[in-house]
Amino acid sequence: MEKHPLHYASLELNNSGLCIKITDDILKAFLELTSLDDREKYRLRVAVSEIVTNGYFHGNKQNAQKRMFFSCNVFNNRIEISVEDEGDGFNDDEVEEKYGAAGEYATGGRGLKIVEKVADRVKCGKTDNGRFRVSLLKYVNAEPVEAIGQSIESY
Amino acid sequence: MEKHPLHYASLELNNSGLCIKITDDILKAFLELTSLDDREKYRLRVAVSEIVTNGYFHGNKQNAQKRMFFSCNVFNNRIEISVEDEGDGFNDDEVEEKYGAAGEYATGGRGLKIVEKVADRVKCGKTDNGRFRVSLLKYVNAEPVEAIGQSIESY
Amino acid sequence: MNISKSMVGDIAVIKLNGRLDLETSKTLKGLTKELMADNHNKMIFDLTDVDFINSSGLGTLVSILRDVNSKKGNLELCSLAPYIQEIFEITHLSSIFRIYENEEEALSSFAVTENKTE
Amino acid sequence: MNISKSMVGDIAVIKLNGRLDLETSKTLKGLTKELMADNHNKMIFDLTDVDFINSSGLGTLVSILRDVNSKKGNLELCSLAPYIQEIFEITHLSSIFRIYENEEEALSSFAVTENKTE
Ligand SMILES: Nc1ncnc2c1ncn2[C@@H]1O[C@H](COP(=O)(O)OP(=O)(O)O)[C@@H](O)[C@H]1O
Ligand SMILES: Nc1ncnc2c1ncn2[C@@H]1O[C@H](COP(=O)(O)OP(=O)(O)O)[C@@H](O)[C@H]1O
Repeated sequence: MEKHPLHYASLELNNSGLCIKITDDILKAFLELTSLDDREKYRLRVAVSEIVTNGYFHGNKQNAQKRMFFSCNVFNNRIEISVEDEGDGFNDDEVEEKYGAAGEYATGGRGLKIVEKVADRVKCGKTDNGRFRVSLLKYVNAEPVEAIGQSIESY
Repeated sequence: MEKHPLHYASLELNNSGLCIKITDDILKAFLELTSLDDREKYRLRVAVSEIVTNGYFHGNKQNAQKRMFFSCNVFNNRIEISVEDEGDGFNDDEVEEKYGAAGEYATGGRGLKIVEKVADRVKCGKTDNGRFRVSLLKYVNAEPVEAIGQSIESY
Repeated sequence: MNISKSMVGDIAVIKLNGRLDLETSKTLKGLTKELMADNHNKMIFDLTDVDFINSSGLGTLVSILRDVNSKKGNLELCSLAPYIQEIFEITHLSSIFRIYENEEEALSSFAVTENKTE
Repeated sequence: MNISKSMVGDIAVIKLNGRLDLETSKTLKGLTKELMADNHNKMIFDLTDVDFINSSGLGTLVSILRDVNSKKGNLELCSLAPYIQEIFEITHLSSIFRIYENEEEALSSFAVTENKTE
């Protein structure tokens, strides 16, 4: 896979509820540069908004002193998006514990499910400078499966 | 003036007519983070679109192989925007020669006039890596005049 | 999120407009709390002009549905764009909400309910 | 840029929608060329739904105005939002265009012109 994106955006924002709309506006603008159809564009926007909402709410705990980092890379055959917050991250067990039993009438716990459904690959983890990063990869044109996950792996 | 922006966006795009809309979408989103009123927001968007249009058209000469660089920094009291293209730039004499005599029915030559009218400060010049950069500064709250032009001077 | 409300008999028809995300759905929750405080427990949410919804917005809708159900009221949704509808399906919420094509159908569902209880 | 055209007598009323910038104004220029090739030289541009215009869009409007003038036709503008109007003023173009409050006024300007020439 080629290494240099055709189009690249990098943002740093004060943590606030506005981050959700602003990153969505920017993603929406960038998606116009891709050949994804309208339905796929919309699904991806929702998935990314889930990750940003989580960063703002769970990661940065709505603290206005914290920062939010967002990047979007458009390649010929894929889009890579990453969201970083200044929180501690989470593990799957916590999440299972929180929502495992709540069922369909739970008022939360749907964000990550949407992300998993929409993304071709998701990766979470701490960055070198102690932030929590969620990266999402979405293919724009069908690609051989063995190629998946090479570039997003290496941060 | 404080050095670190509250909100920061940096973009790199393939040179195309779409750059005009995309950078405008992003600026529009970022302006929601400021206290500028709607009229000032709109004027600033027009001014920036002039600079981007010029970069795409005159600087990069509509060449799709060239790149366009855009950054937007929102500080407490000001916004700094820069646009870089991979062309040779221009000087004021050229421009005067081109449009000096055409009058009101000229079909071009209004972009820089809008920029000058709207911006509190504009600066053009070559960057270290040989790109042509136009930087624009706009104050959000009135500021003592002697403070103008310190930060944007130093790239 | 812009919200406009009109009453059709004792049914509050609430037109939503714009984004339904974490920030914006607070307004909607506030409005329905007021309605229920005034004993208005029958509602239709018209989503024609909702152009973005994510799980925070859905969570708010579920929370309102629970409030309404606990008061033996009704909450009906109508006029979802196909891509909005799909988000309901991905999250298995199309099974707990009643979703109508348009406002008329949503309104007539109340008539049927009332006939039944007669 | 979406463009819709309707004819009122021999006057083409052209409703513009969206952005009028370097990219999008090409479509408009194309349409007016076609009109003039068919000898339709009277036009009203309704800018109600134009939410963004910059000097490239203005340049296109001036270029169309010149074409129309050279054919002894008319180009009238109407329904500019205040912030769009301001861009015309900054660039001193409000003096070379005739700008009307709304379509009706723009249309009746033709009636007046025709009365005068009778
Ligand atoms: N960036 C994050 N930082 C910390 N915890 C997170 C983050 N993202 C997700 N989580 C955890 O995962 C849980 C599930 O997230 P999600 O499926 O989006 O549902 P919800 O946000 O409604 O709880 C959250 O409740 C939270 O505990
Ligand atoms: N980024 C740029 N690179 C090269 N030349 C430029 C650039 N920006 C402006 N110019 C020059 O300045 C002139 C005036 O620009 P402007 O006022 O925007 O009017 P217009 O673009 O309609 O010609 C242009 O015609 C061009 O010669």
